[in-house]
Formats: sequence, structure tokens, C-alpha cells
Amino acid sequence: MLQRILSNDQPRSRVLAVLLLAVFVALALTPFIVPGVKALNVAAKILVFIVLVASFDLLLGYTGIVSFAHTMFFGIGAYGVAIASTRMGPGWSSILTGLVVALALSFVLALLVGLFSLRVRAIFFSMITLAVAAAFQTLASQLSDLTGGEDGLTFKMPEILSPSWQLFEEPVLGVAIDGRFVAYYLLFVAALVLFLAMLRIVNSPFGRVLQAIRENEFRAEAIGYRVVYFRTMSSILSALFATLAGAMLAIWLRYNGPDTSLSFEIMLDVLLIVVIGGMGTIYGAAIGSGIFVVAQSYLQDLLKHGSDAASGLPWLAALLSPDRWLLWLGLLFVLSVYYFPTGIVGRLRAARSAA
Amino acid sequence: MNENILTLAGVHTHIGAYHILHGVDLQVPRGQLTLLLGRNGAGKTTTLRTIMGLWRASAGRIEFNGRDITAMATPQISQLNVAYVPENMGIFADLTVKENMLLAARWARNIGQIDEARLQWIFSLFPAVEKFWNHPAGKLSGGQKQMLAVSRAIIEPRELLIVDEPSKGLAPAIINNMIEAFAQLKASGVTILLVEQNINFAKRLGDTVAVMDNGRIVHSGSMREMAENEELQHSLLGLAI
Amino acid sequence: QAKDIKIAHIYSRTGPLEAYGKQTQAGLLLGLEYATNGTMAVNGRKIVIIEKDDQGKPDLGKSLLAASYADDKVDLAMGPTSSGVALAMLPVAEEYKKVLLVEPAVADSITGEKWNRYIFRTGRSSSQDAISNAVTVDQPGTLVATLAQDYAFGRDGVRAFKDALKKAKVSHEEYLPPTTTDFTAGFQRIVDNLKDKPGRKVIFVIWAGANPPFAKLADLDLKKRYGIEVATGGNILPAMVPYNNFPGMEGASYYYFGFSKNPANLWLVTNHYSRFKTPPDFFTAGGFSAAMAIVSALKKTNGDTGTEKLISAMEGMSFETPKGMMTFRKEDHQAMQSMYHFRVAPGARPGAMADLHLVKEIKPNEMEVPIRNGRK
Amino acid sequence: MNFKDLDWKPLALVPLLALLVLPFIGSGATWLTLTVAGLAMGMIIFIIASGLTLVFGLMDVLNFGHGVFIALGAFVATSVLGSMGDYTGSESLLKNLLAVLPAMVVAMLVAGALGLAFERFIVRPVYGNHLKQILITMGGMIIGEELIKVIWGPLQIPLPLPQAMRGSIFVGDANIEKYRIMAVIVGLVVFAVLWLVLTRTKIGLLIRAGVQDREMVESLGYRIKVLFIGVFVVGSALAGLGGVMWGLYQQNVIPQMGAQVNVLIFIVLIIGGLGSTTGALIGALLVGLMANYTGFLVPKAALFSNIALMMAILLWRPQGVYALGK
Amino acid sequence: MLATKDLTIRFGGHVAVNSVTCAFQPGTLTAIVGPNGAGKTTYFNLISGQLKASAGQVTLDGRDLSGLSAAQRTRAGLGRAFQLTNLFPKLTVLENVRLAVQAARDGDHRRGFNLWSIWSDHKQLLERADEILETVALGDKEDELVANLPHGDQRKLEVALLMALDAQVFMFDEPTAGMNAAEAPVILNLIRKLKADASKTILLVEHKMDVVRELADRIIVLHNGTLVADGKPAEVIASPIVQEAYLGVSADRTGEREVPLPRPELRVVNGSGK
Ligand SMILES: Nc1ncnc2c1ncn2[C@@H]1O[C@H](COP(=O)(O)OP(=O)(O)OP(=O)(O)O)[C@@H](O)[C@H]1O
Ligand SMILES: Nc1ncnc2c1ncn2[C@@H]1O[C@H](COP(=O)(O)OP(=O)(O)OP(=O)(O)O)[C@@H](O)[C@H]1O
Ligand SMILES: [Mg+2]
Ligand SMILES: [Mg+2]
Repeated sequence: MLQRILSNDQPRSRVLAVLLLAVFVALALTPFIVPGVKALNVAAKILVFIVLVASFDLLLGYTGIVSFAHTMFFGIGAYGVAIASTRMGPGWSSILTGLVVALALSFVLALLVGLFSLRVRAIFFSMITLAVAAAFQTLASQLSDLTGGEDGLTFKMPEILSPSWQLFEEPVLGVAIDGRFVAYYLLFVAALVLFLAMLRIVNSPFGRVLQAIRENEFRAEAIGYRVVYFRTMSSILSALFATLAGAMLAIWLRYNGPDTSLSFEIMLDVLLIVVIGGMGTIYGAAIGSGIFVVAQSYLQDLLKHGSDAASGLPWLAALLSPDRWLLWLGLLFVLSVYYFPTGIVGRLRAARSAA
Repeated sequence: MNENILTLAGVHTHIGAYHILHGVDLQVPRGQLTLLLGRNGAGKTTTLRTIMGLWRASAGRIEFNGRDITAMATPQISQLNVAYVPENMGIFADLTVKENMLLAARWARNIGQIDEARLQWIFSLFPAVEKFWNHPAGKLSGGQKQMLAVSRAIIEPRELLIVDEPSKGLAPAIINNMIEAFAQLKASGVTILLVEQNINFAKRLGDTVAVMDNGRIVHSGSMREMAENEELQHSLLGLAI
Repeated sequence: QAKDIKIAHIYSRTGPLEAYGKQTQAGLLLGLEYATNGTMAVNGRKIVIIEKDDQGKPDLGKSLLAASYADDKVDLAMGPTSSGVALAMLPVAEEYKKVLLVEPAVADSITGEKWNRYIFRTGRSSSQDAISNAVTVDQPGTLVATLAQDYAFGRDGVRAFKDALKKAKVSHEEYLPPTTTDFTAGFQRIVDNLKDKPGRKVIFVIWAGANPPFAKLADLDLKKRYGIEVATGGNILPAMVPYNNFPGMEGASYYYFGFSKNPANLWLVTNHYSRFKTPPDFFTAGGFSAAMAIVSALKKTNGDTGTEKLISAMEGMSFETPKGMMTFRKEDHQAMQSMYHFRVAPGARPGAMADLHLVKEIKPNEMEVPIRNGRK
Repeated sequence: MNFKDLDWKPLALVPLLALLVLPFIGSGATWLTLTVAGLAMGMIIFIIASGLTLVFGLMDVLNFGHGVFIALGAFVATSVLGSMGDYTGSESLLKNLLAVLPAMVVAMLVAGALGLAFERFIVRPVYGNHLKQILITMGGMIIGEELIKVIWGPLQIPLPLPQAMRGSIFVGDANIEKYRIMAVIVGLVVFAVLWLVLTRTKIGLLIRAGVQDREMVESLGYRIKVLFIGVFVVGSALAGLGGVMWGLYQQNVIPQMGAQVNVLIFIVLIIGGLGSTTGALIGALLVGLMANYTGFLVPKAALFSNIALMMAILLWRPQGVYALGK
Repeated sequence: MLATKDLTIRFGGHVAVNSVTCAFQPGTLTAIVGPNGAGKTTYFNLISGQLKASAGQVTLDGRDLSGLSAAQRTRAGLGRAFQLTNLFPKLTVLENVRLAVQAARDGDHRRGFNLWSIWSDHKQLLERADEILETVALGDKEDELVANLPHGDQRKLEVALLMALDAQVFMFDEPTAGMNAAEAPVILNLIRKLKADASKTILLVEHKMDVVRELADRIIVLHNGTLVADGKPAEVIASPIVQEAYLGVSADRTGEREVPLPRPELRVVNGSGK
């Protein structure tokens, strides 16, 4: 049964299995085990990132396409919900409408981008997507009547997802069963279902062909697979999943703006998580997102302790200053390439096969 | 001077976690053509790459002209006057044939500085090299690439020539030319270490033979001895030559 | 021992506006020190500042504010640096029913259509900026061409500026991409529009960010060639260095350390010099003012931090700042304040620090700042 | 190369574009101003992109950290020029140059030295792997930018042009900034040197070969490692030079300035075709002109002019205007 | 029946395959020989669709394949192995073959839409892949990464992929190049077995004349892109053009090769040579 749910793609490493289970349990119980708004926000962000990163892994890890336009689809999903909720007022029908329109738009754009990718060589394609993503972000801030421009959109969700909604007057197990609580579990279920769906896709014959194309496009074509078709399908699928992740983000934040869902920074975070987690494993998305988002969210706090402790050494304190958190993030980029060339998942699996 | 230009003593090579060479002992006599034989996967290519410093020997010692080159970097080894034709030919596909040749001529800054006579000699051996002089090397046919790979190795005089399966994909006429080329080179004092599967080719050229299996040299001796002893052939190579 | 008064200050410690945010924080601390006479306490309750870094990201600002109210249990919050972050934060104050003192985000809509009753602002609004700037060029017979960045901030600024002009006429609006580095085309369009027209001709520049067009404008020598002048608003000191290319240029500014002579400002300038070796800047003054507003309000409530108490204390409250007296207008909680009409010193040297002379202090009652939150 | 082989079409693009827009602009003086400014801007862009033609174009290293060297060059220039107030403030061009030239040299040295460390610790482990290059150089970029903030502070720093380089030359109604003339001269020098080195020596060939098959180049006896370090250092130094030019052009510098031009210079290289200096020059000139023309004719479109240009060029030649090999 | 009509391709001015008209019957093995660069591989590329012909047609059982892509031609029944090894290097040996088996299936399988029945089918695919690997004597290397295989084994795998495609036409491009004389028979035996199946058309490019002599039912000779000879092996091999241009045994051969290595003794640069 479990095997079926996991699409026959077992973790293949005991440590990995334990880690995955830990991420799963932690996310499932966050509202009960870690109190506070911040923790819940971090957990929700992890859920969104799991879906987003896994969708990117489909493209990068399995198909070997390096695209920087992935946040574009993420943004489309977020804007879809945001714009619909702003224009039509809060409600499930707005969310649904926004989602459908966003999915349709993503589909068309992914198709176009996917087709263009066949004309130019891979590295050029990456650079083009970089430019396209930048252009799309500019466009989003230019169309301020629709998107709220740089300032973005703040909007409301259906009653049951709003903080003001309360099921019981009294907290249950010390947790208030309010709109945030409901929204969190909505996200949790969505993330779980989408994650398993992607796991299924990559383990299907379709996914295997993607891997083949990644390895040797020419030969894949020669044994009878139409590379155009598979590439485009993979672009579209990954775009659609990213769009869904965007919608999850908007539902959770009740806010969206160009910085929040379209920025290059998010794209980099996603890239980094894929690599830290392990490319072409999908599981890497879960582990990587968990570790990275937690690290990123608490890095400044951690540095504060560090720089306080190092206050005797001014230069060290300056480097450890929370204001220089990016420095340490940058270092993380570098070190992850050094020490996790195959990602955490790859590492753990290799450790097992060597043992 | 030492009579073996190249000696390997107890060379072990690991590739990642795999232990490929298990103590190779090999002597390459100066001025002769030494043939390295063995089945697929025996470790011939790995031996050549280890000599060239492309894999590091994890144990053992490699000497060239009496000098320890075990830990030397590839360019240094090459600069000791060694030429190498790798198994995969190592053609620079984006460069033209001419540019490929120019790079192989280490001391020439432009084509004009390459020894004209030597170039003509190569053209006569491998007409395709001349014919496709200004074409991107990646567009050559399989056999033409092989010719280019060998041409690069002989564009300048070298003391030791290490060649990994040069005859694969070549038409019989060209193989004849190549045999002749190696013969001429040998006559000029060049030492050649050759891995070859084409037994006819091998038979016509070899002075000494070493046979590898499972990362070890299991036999070495003169070509004549091998050619005369059918039993030996069967036991080592699984066939008669 | 009374409970501490906890105040969250959420601002850009890092990110593109890092430099601004740090000024605010420095000003806030100085201001608290000044307003409490160095005790850092009101009515025996110690004031504790909890700093948070929004990195200039609206979503992050939003969750930091929520966490401050809910997890850190702060009594009120202050910030942020960027308008986008501020707009995302506004509903959170309403959800948690706690005061948010906005400083220095400028967007009109913060005290306009996006406003709610928990929002106060000590910082100036875009309108206040625009109106005071309009005063400096608004003469009959003057033709104005505006030059602004092509995004919400630029377009809003131009709109407010145009609304505020009574006598002068706008003959051309030029919007350039926010990241423009080559201004040739934009200048050319403006010059083509203005050069053959009669009367006084002014290019009014609204430009935020790192690459202002002043040096390039100066290279064109427009005054000599076509009699075209340049005018613009104030900015932080390093950003005003290029103003020196235009000795005699006029405009209006939110703050310049030499302009006001009240005790608060004198204290601020002196102490800032002695501690940081530089004069206080734009956002330092802002942070300082916010601190004084907070302390005044707490004094009024006798240290009671109940939200409703604070709101009723602050509505209509007047308080001292380095810029003189400010008053939170009842309707939209915007602090009414003076602005300064300045002129670049005639002998200003390119490359040196900005050297501004005060032409006139524009008092709050000389500016008709519209109320835009529909609460008349 | 004989004339028949010369691929002249890309060379014609620049004048073609300029002539094409003339009727739309109408006024000759305006057209002249826009065109000269655009070409000069193209030259400045070429200078900042020139380092990347080596690092990305030839060595195939997708160096997202290239911008850091540009920013570093500019910041070094603020320090050097800041200490030479006498020279920069002088009305004499010679004295100004005596300040700017050392600034350029020091900026190139510092950027080159950083390039050496960058090659060793950031780039070397990832030759041949674009994805990892993106990640690790991005990390390098972030670190570099933060270190600049640690050293020079997060504030913008003014970098005023020396006195004699300010202002414009007026030709009738058209105007040409003096600084742009200087940029053209520097740009031409950089171009000439690069072009000569890459076409008259084996270095260009060796790098290209090394990218395709590093082992083979080593087997031929070349110390590719040293060569790659050298080229990377030169590329970084050129970026430092570009930073000085760019900083002086903007007259102020911020730590993010490198990141801001990153996409632009990648676009220039893609238009030009990887590895071709001439291509990069054409790409830079086209970008410079296009920005001015669209900025004048349809300002809204200026935001997207680079991308549109790149797409159009790639539809015409998917490898860029001049592609080496492939 | 596979046939080409006036098949031509030009690269710039160079005509690599020049108006080749030829038909290949099921149940026969046709060897294609010719000097290096004669156009043999290019001819294969034109048939299998890797290259688009400048002129002429390829037909299979009367159906014109000219407009089809390489993938479509493979599905129409043209199987092709490559001269230069061309595999999926980072996948295992087994996975390589399994992909080919999967490609040979119809419908959803090939398009990969089958998300739900992956286990039972997977097993079938794997079993078939296993079988094929046994026939090329790679059964014991199933789990190795292809990148780590020695050259000879990669050649075997190349052939295994072709077998897995279950095609109607088999095109082998020097299948035994670089293979040990003791191991080559594995491949040759496979080809022999295929030959026994009268419904298969086999094309073989090979430079080893002993192999050609033994296996071929018919030989065609390409020279400078042109079909210059076609017939029974013995006749063709004996023909002057093959003897001269290909085997290089003509009388005037020595005349052509007059340039000896120029004064070799003087030219060996010593040591690190400067
Ligand atoms: N990069 C590598 N990683 C792991 N194992 C390798 C690698 N390269 C070669 N091997 C293994 O090393 C062994 C020897 O290979 P090598 O290429 O030296 O054989 P060979 O004698 O040259 O064979 P062939 O005649 O087929 O070329 C083989 O078993 C091969 O699987
Ligand atoms: N894409 C291409 N562009 C230009 N020329 C090409 C291209 N492909 C092949 N050629 C040329 O066409 C000719 C035929 O090449 P082909 O590979 O068909 O030869 P071949 O008969 O298979 O030779 P070999 O026996 O060496 O494999 C060669 O001269 C080659 O240089
Ligand atoms: Mg080998
Ligand atoms: Mg061939």
C-alpha cells in the first residue's frame, strides 16, 4: 500500500526514510507542537516550497532543462488568486476562477516557452528564460491597475480561511481552531496530494523517458521518442504545478506582489533547494525545502546570537551581523555545490549502496 | 641509456570506488613497437591513461627515460615528448581540422611554422585530412576522425607514441597506410605503445607483446614467440592469430 | 517593577533600502533618548525596541508584524521603510487590533484608501511632498515638464504634483524605466517639447533610487542653451551630491539638518555629529519624530498601552519633532508637518556634500493636503 | 580570412538600424544626438561585457558573479579618485587622466586578484557544468556584494567625473557628452587588444579546445589549468575596468550595480554569439542604439527593447550573429 | 521492402550522398562498404531520418517516409545502431535497454501517459530487457552505469538497444569496431540469428572484409557518395574499384605514396625539447 502511494519509488536509504518521515510528521503537527505565528508561517512556506521545488525538479532534474522562468508560473498562480479575489471579492468561486484562468495562462506560456526551447541551444535557452522572467516581472509591475504594481495586492479569503473565523471559542489542545488553522491544513493536504502526484509522474514510463532525454536527446529520438512532445509536456506539467504552488502561496499570505512571487531571488532559492535536496529525486524537494526554509527563516536570529557571542572580536562580529545574513546564504550556495554535488538524497543513497 | 624507455612497476589504479589496475608491470623497449592486447575491459585503456597522468596511480611507479613520472601532471608528461591518441579520439569538434592540427603542433604559432614536408607526408597517408582542412572536425566521418586523431599525434616528432585502437573504423586501404606510417616512425627511432584489437594490424607491426587480463599483465614476450605458439594464443587471447 | 513597553520596529535592515532603514533605527533610538531624557522609560515602564528585518519584502513584513503582535506581544509597532511592505502590513494591524505607526513609507494610500483606524503616520505622504514641491515652481506663465520613473511611485508623484499646481502649466510628462541609465532619449523628448516655447521653463524631476539624472542633465547645459531650469525634491544626503551640478536649483524637502533651529533638532544634530561624525539625514529625523510621537502618546495615557487608549490619545495629538510641531490629523492620522523650500547654494561644487540654503519653511497650514480615506 | 568568406551581414546591422529609424525620428539633430549617444553607450556596454566574452563566451563559464567584479572596480575607483581630489578637480584634462588612469589600473589589479581567488575557490570545481556554475557563482556574487557592503558600507557613494570630462560638445542642436567620446576610445582599445590576441595567437583556440575536451588539451602538452586561470583573471580585470567606466558614467556607485547589469551583458553576448569579440561589439552597439531609439519613439517599449532585440536576432541566427564552431 | 530513390544530400558544395537508388529485400543482409568518408553513415542517417535529404525519397513497403522525423521512422520499423557509441551514459545498462523496449510498445506506453498500471507493465518491460541483455552477454552488468563500461561492452549495448526495438529493418554501423576478436562473435552470432528470420532486412556497414565476406548476401559499394558497385560478395570484392579505392592494393599505390617521413633521425626532439 505504502509502496503504491509512493509510486514504487522508495527512499532507498534508512536515514532518508527517517528524514522524510520527520518532515512529514513535523509539518502535519506544526500547529500542535510549535506555538506561534512565526512557526506556522514558516511551516506554510515549506509546504508551498515543496510543491514549487518538486515542480522545478520535474523540469530540471528529470528533463534537464534549466529555466529561470519558473517563478513566472508561480507568480501567475499567485496573481490569479490575488486578482480574482480582489476583483470578485473573497470567496471560493474567486479562488477557483483565479486558479483556472492562471492555469490556462500558464499552459499557453509554457507551451510557447517549451517550443522556443527547441530552437536554440540549452544555455541560450536558460539565458532567454532569465530575460523573459525579468520582462514578466516588469510587466507585472507595469500593469498596476490589474496587479497593484510594485505595491502588490492585499485581499481577503473566504470566511473560513480568515483569522477572524473561529470554530470553537476555546482552544483545543492549546491550539485555536481558527481560519489560519483551517488554511494551514488546506495547504498541507494540497501539498501532500500534489507531491505524490509528481512522484507518480516521474516514476511512470513518461518520467523515465524524460530522464532518457536528459541523458541523450539525440538517442532518445532515435529509439522512437518524440523529444519535442516530451519536452513540451514536461514544461507544461511543471508550469501547472508551479501555478498551483503560487495559488497556495496567495491563499496563505492573502497578499501578492512582484517581489513575493516573481523575484529572481525566489528562483535562486528554488534552484538551491533542488541542488541541496538532490536533483532528479523529487524527495529532495521535501528535504531541501524543509532544511532551507527553516535555515533561511531563522538564520538572522542565529547570526544575532553569533555576533553577540563574538562581540569581543569586532571583525568577526561584523561578519556575523544579522545584516550580513546574505553573506552566509551565499556561502551556503558555494558549500552546497562543494559538499552535496548529488544533493542530500543522492548522498544518503550513495552511502547506503557503498555500505 | 636505459633500454626500456618506459617501465611500469606494480601500478594500481582506482577509479572512484573501483579498483581497476591490480599491479601492472610493463616494459616498453626503446625504438620498438610494443603491443598491448587483452579482452574488453581488461584495463588496457586504463593503463594508457594512467601513464599519461589522466588517472592517478594509487600505488606503484612509472618511469619514463629513467624519470619518475608517476605523480606528474599530464601536460608535463606530454612535454617530455610523448604523444597520445585516446580511445575516444579526443577530436575538438568545434574546431576545424586545421585548428586541430595547429594545436597538436605545440611549437608552431601558426600553420606556416609547421614542418611542410611532414605535413605533406601526413596528407599522403591520410588524404581526408588535407581534403577537409578547413572543415569543422565534428563533421568528419568516423574513420576520418580517427585519421585526424593519429595525424595530430605525429605532426611533430615525439619520442614515445601511445595509441589506443587507432584502426577502428578505418578502411583497409587506410589501415595499410597507417601500418606503413608506424613502420616509418619506428624506423626513425620512435617508440610506440599500441593497444589494438585488429590482429592483422597487430601482427604486422608488433615487436613485443603484453597481454592484459583483469587489470594485470598476464603475459609478455616477443611477437615472434607469440605468433609461433598457437597454444599460447588460445590460452591468452581465445583465438588463433 | 512595571511591565516593559514593547515596541516592534520592522524595517529594511537589509535589502535595497538598507541605508534608509538604518537611519530610521538610529533616529528612533536617539529620539527615545531625547524624549525620555535618557531614561528610556515612561511612567516607570521601560521601553523595549524589538528590531525586525523585513528585507524589503512585503510578505515577510506582513508575517513579521503578525509575529510581533502575536508571539512577541508588542504593544505597538513601527515601520516599515518601503511602501509596498507597509501596504501589506496594514490589514495585520487591523486583525490584531494594535497600533502601527508608519515611518517612513510614503505612499498616499497608506493614509488613503488602504487606511484603517490603527494606522498612524509620522512620515510625510507623497501628497505632502508633491504639494510643497509645487509651491516652489508654481508661478504664472511657468511651463513644467516632469521627469519620473515609470512605476506607481513615479506616476503617483506626478499626479499629486499636477494636482497641487495652481498657476503653472504642465506641458509634458516623461516616464522612464525605473532602472534607466541612459537618459539621452528621455531628455531629447523633453527638450524637443520645451525648447521653442515661451516663458519660464522648468524640468521637475521625481526620481528615487541610485541613478538620478542630474549629472547628465547638467551636461546638457539647458539653462544656457534653451533657458530651461531644473527643479526637484529633497533626498538623503549622498543622493543630493549631484544637485551641486545646479547651483541655485530650487525644490522642497522633508528635512535638511541645517534648516530648523528648535531644541530637538539642535540636540539631534549635535548628538548625531558627536556619535556618528556625520549630520543627521532624512530618515534619521523621521525615526526621531516617530520616537517623539510614541513617547508623547504614552505620556498622555500615563504609560497605558491599551490600543483604544492610544488611539484616542494620538488622534489630534500635537507633538514636538526636529521639524517643529506635528499634529496627527483626526481624519486620517497623517501627521501634518512643515516642509522646506530650499535652494542649492550658489557656490556648490560638484562632488562635494550637498549644500542647501533655506528659502522658506512651508507651514502645515500653507498646504492643503487632501484627505483620501473617505473619512471626512 | 579572405573577403569572400567574410560574413558581412551582421556588420551591416548597425548602420542599417540607424538609417531605418531616421525617417521616424524626423529631426536630423535629434537623430544625430541619439545615434552618437547610442553608439557610445554601446561602447561602454561593450567594455563592461568584454570580460564576459572571455569568461562566458570562450571559457563557457556561466559566471553570474561577473557583476561583482564590475562593482568592485567601481568601488575601487571611488577610493582611488577620492584620494586624488587635486587631480580630479583640476580643469586640465591631462591631470584628470593622471587620476583616472591609475584608478583604472588599480581597479583592474584588484579585480584581477579577486578573480584569481574566485577561479580557485568558486569556479574550478564546476568547469563544464552549467547548472553548478549558476549556483556557485551566484553564491560568489552574493558573498562579493556583501563583502563590498562590509568594506564600503551599504550606502551609495558618489563618483563624480573629473572636471574636464564633464559637459558636452554641441554640434548645432545636437550634443555629444565628452565622457562618451572617451568611452569610445577606451572601448576601441579594448576591442583591438582582444581581437588581436584572440585571432593572432593560439590562446583563443586553446581555450575553446579546452572547454570541449580538457584532457585532450593536457595530453597535447598545454597547461590548461594555468591558461584558464590566466584568462579568468584577465576577464575579471576587464570587468574591473568596465566598472570604472560604468561608475564614472553613472557618477555614483552602489553595491548592487554589478547585479543590475548582469542580465544586460548576458544579452549582449548572446546576440553576439559566444566567443566572438566582434559579435559582442555588434551586440553592444545594437543594444545601445535600440535603447535610445525606442526610448525616444515608444518609451513604454524601451523596457522590453533588449529582449525583443535578442529574440529577433536568435530567430534569425539561433547561435547569435557570429558563432564560433557548432 | 526498404528502398531509396535518387537519395541525395549536400553539405555546402560537398555532395556526401549522390543520387543513390537501391532496394533492400527482407531476408537478405546487405553489406555497405566504401572508403572512409564515402557516405555510408550519411546514407544511414538519411534513411533513418537523422538528416533531411536534399533530394530523393526513402520508402518502406511502398510507404514514403521522407516527411517523417527520426522518431516516426523508428516507429515505422527502422532500427538503427550508431557508429560512434551513443547511449544514455548516466543510466544503468538495464534501464537503457528497458527504454528501448518501452519505445517499441504502442500507444500510451510510448507516450508515457500510463500513470496507473506501472508495476505490472514495468515488470514485463524489465523481463524483456533482461532477455535481450543475456543475448549480448551483458547479463551480469545490468546494474552498472553505462558511463563506466569499457568500450567493447558499450558496443554490445548499442546492439542490444537495436534488438530491443524489434524493428523490421536493422541498420548496423560497424557493430564490432573496437571489439576484441574473441568477443566480436557474440555480436556476429546475433546478426546471424537475425538473418535467419526471413522477414528482417539487414544493412551492415563494416570495414572488416572477413566479416563482410562471411555474412553478406550482397554488397554495395559507395565511393564519394555514389553507388559504384552492387552484387554478390565475391564479384564485388574482386572488382577493380574495390581493390583499388577501398582495399588499396592497386599497382600504382606505391606511386601515390611517395612521400616518406622526412629525415626522421634529425627530427626527434629530445627531452622536454625547447
Ligand atoms: N570511469 C570509470 N568508472 C568506473 N569504472 C571504469 C571507468 N572506466 C573504466 N572502468 C572500468 O575499468 C575496467 C577497465 O576498462 P578499460 O577501458 O581500461 O578496458 P579496455 O581493456 O580498454 O577495454 P576495451 O578493449 O573495451 O577498450 C572496465 O571493467 C571498466 O568497466
Ligand atoms: N553534417 C555534415 N556536414 C558536413 N559534412 C558532413 C556532414 N556529415 C558528413 N559529412 C561529410 O560527408 C562525408 C561522408 O561521411 P560519412 O560519415 O557518411 O562517411 P562514412 O562512409 O560513414 O565513413 P567512415 O567509414 O569513416 O565512417 C564525409 O566526407 C564527411 O566529412
Ligand atoms: Mg579500451
Ligand atoms: Mg561511418
